[in-house]
Amino acid sequence: MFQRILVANRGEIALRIIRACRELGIETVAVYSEADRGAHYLELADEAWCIGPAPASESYLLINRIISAAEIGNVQAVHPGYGFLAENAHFAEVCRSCNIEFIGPPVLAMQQLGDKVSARAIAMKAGVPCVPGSDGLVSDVNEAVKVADRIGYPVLIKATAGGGGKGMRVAGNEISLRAGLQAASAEAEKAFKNAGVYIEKYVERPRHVEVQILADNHGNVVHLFERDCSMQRRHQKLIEESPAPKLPEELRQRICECAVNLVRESGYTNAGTCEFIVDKDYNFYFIEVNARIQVEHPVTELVTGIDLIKQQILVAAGEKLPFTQADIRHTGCAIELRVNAEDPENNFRGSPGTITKLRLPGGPGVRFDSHVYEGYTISPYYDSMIGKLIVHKPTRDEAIQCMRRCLREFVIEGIATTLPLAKRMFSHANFVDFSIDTTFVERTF
Amino acid sequence: MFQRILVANRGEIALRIIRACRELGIETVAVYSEADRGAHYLELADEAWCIGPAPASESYLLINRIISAAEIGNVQAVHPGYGFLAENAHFAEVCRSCNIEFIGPPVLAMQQLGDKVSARAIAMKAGVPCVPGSDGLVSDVNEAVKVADRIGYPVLIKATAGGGGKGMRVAGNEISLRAGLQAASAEAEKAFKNAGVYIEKYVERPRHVEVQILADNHGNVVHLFERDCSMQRRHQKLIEESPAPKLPEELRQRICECAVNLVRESGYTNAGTCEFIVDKDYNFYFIEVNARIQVEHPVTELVTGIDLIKQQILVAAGEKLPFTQADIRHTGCAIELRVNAEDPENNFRGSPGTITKLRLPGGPGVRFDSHVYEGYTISPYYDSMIGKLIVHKPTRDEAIQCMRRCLREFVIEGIATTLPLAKRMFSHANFVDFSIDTTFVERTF
Amino acid sequence: MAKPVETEEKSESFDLDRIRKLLQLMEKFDVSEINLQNDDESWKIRRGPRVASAQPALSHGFAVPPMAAQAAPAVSPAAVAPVASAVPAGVTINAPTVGTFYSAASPEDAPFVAVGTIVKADTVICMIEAMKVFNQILAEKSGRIVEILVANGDAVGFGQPLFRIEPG
Amino acid sequence: MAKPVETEEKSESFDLDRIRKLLQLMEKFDVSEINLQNDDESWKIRRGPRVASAQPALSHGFAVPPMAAQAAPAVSPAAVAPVASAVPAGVTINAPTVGTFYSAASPEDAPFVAVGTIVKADTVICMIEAMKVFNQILAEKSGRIVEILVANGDAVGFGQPLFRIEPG
Repeated sequence: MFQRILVANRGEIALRIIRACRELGIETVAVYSEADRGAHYLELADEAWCIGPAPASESYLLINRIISAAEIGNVQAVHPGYGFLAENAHFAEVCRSCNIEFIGPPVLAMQQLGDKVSARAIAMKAGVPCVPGSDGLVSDVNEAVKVADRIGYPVLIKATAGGGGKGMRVAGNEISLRAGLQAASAEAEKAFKNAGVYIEKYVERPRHVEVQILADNHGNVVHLFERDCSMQRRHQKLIEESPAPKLPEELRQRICECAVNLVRESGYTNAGTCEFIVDKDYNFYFIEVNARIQVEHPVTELVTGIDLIKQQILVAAGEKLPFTQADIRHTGCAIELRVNAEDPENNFRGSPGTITKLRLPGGPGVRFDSHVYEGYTISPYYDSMIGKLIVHKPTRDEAIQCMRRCLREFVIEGIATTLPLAKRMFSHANFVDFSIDTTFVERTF
Repeated sequence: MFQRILVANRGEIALRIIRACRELGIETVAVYSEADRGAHYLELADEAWCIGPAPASESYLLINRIISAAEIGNVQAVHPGYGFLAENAHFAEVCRSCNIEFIGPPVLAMQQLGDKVSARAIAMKAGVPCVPGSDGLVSDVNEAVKVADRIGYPVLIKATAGGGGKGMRVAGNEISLRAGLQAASAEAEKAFKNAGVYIEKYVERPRHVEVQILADNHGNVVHLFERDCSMQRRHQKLIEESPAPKLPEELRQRICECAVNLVRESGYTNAGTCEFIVDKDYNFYFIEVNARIQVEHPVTELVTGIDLIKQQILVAAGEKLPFTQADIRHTGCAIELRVNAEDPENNFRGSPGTITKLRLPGGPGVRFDSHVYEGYTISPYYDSMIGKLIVHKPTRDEAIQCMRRCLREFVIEGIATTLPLAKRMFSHANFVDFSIDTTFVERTF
Repeated sequence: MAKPVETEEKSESFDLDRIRKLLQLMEKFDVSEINLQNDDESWKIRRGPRVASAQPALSHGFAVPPMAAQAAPAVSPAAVAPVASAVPAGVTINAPTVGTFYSAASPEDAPFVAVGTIVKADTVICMIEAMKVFNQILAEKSGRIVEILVANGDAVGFGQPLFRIEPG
Repeated sequence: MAKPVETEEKSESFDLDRIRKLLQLMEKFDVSEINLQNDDESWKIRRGPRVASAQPALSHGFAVPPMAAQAAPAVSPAAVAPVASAVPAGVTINAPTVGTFYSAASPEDAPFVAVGTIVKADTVICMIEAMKVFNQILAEKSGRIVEILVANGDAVGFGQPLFRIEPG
């Protein structure tokens, strides 16, 4: 087992990892930029090193700075959290070449699943349904038109290296396909330095359902059930929950099994998430693998009672999973709300600043994962998430009542937050009876 | 179902009840003394009424003030919480005579179980083991000496109306029995206006094990397993946990069954706790019933997933328990730590004052039930409890590691607290391997 | 076991009439800050100089931001708490108990006192009903009534100012 | 799955020698406050006038209470952060990267600079090793070295003051 781990991240996920390590008896080395100096969570690490100025490109994204801190901190492993370098296969490679374990999947699996076209190929090989589309990248416009004619419009143009909606276009006919293809390719080249694009059938108003996976280095792969993340805005998830409401049990099981098969096929280990879309007729299609821990992991922790961060560390240290698929039970309903320092009244503009008053919700079944406190200053340099409010109750109705109760208690002053939007979402009839899809939030609020 | 409930209490338990009501869709009316004016939890009630000045005897203990508030607040029921009027049968009677339901047991059961001698008689009738002792009150010294000769020294002199250690004496021989009897009786007369005392065999270094009970008005009685509360100081519990460590499974079941039988025999309904002591040879004896919700109820909520406050309200409204004994499962280990505004360096003197800095622990499996926040002022008028830190983990070792991690994160500045003592307790080898009894804390710290 | 979730989709915008009335009430009772909120709506109104958010440590209890309330009556009586900055100027006679305020012995009778009435310590100035008992409330001080701060039939909390008097 | 719980019952009392060293460090680097704690022990030291506990809102990051650390070296370098109140008086040359500080090119060589050395912007003043690479660090400004703030072989964080100079 590791004696000392470097946490290559900041904010709530850094705190989450430090907490898990402390409970496992592992020492932690934190790194921080000048903007995060003085944050309380850094005091909870055993050691903390400043690695650069505020912009992430000069601190949290600088591989050599993090490796230097790992060396002077004398750690055996690095936990990357999510975002920043978490899905950077090169970083994983450098860590391991320095004899520092990267707490995440093998480099090859990261590379293959990080590329959407090769991920799709692996999924098809594993017998996992994929959205009908081109067989790999499309090399020119004419090929794209041929594919679109075969699968039917509307089609989605996607960047193979894409993420967060970048390099993505919907085309309803041949004209917009021809125009969109070039635009998407140029955008992808700019954003990811990879112009490769491919084409898929555009699934209208789908739900987003994802499956949490854990795999060890001894060939054991289990799923920890699904999460529905259909409440999103501009591809940013706002609310995540488990179980996915209104998902027929047989379908749920098939999706979970597909995720296990896909992970097995790819040689992936550690924690990961397989994302699917489900259309109105209950067809489901593989979309992509998130080769890291996710923001919404607490949802799964609450319904299964399994600490995913601890499992990541134990798996990376070479341990076997301490449970089989049959041991994993799903209990009750958990819902997570991301609370962001954004102003819903001003087009969700980020609202950095100092929290002048903070009253947190609490009580039975309530967890708030956050690094903030009264007097904390939200920096303008990083993402706007302040924390995650997660509730766990026997039923979805009770979880919603609890969330609404929490939102009534929750006071954040000094900065604008998405709490007012959250109140509207949790009171909306369509959310309550789950008549929603991934376009619901943008259409409604 | 009730539409509106008055919360006849303050602080964390008032907040706890307000939260439960809100989730059930029930409106709340809070009452407060002038010392509690402005506390955040009062804003979470639908209405709040000042009922008097700071001393509890002029506000929270004044039955007519609370009934007046209930009348102008137009409530159908009163939740008494714990302490104050919670075990006052007269208060329950007045509420019901005003057509306001008292959320608690029937008056007769409160009276019979509130008196230790009659409670003992009920226990014996239900076949529940009691500590050998006098058959009811002892009328004079000679009778006491006879009883002591029969059961053997040392003996315990106890007030029938007693609680919190008042009116209690240990006598190791006839001389100290004769002296102690008069002193205990006088103390009981002064404290409880009831001089009645009785005699029991003094059980040396016992453990304290209690069983949580729920009973509805339809004849259903279930137990929600046990809690060990042996970590106490001057009869004040400091740490409570479930399951009770090192308690043989067969014994655990028998104690739980005894609690159910006793409650059935007494005609008790709503939530209650049967307290037992367990000696070194695993003999167990009934001590008393706490006819109310207890401070440590979250321990049971976490291991069973059942919300006890909600169940209290539902039972009082006449609903049937929604589960049978077989439905109730015990999962993992939960440990509660009471955090008090007391100075362990100064003989646990209360330390009221303003909390100038507060950093709360959090993360998976951590619950902190409290009404305080940075800037909150602890009043000198009421008990010193600031809040309850409760952790829930798969095993006791993990729960202890989690608690130690939490204690490292926990910062309270501006007042002295029992957190330093808590750190020592959770690091002590005897607590960790549970080689303790109810005298351990006083002997050790 | 759980109450079914109800949707709350009030579509009315802010009722300016109600806000104006509230502002008048605030002015009348010299309330400096009010927070009202329910699941959908939140009103926060502050009058006069800004109050620092940190609460000074007093020996007894709090320096109070006046209480919020959402139920009818729209403003809980607690909002006019007898605390230094929120108290109406001058001397007040405060409720010695919680209950319902009556200005007269019966609906047929004239009020015990009116603005301008000269009272002595033993003058009955109102009744407060609590638990079906009508308690005669004495002035406890002498002077001239200059303002009546509650209306007949209002619920009043302990310590709530009922009358403003000019001592004399 | 869980690490067995270990008991921690250190019986040593406070090591006054370590406290004295820490105080010297604090004085040297003008550190105003330090909090150190582990499961058993907690040190809190404050120098000079008391600092208000509320953090002022700065546009970039924090006004810092210096970092705590528990591992050896007893005081994490983060405790001597280059923040207004904690900076040594005068001009400093700060670490442009995180790594290990070396005052000389090899153990056999003389240090690049000593107290009194006059440096120019392109003078090599030390090396910082990061990822097995030894980076020559230039003075970036001219003046006279008046103090060397770290020792050969020390780990240094980004922005940590290495030398104090008298500009010229």
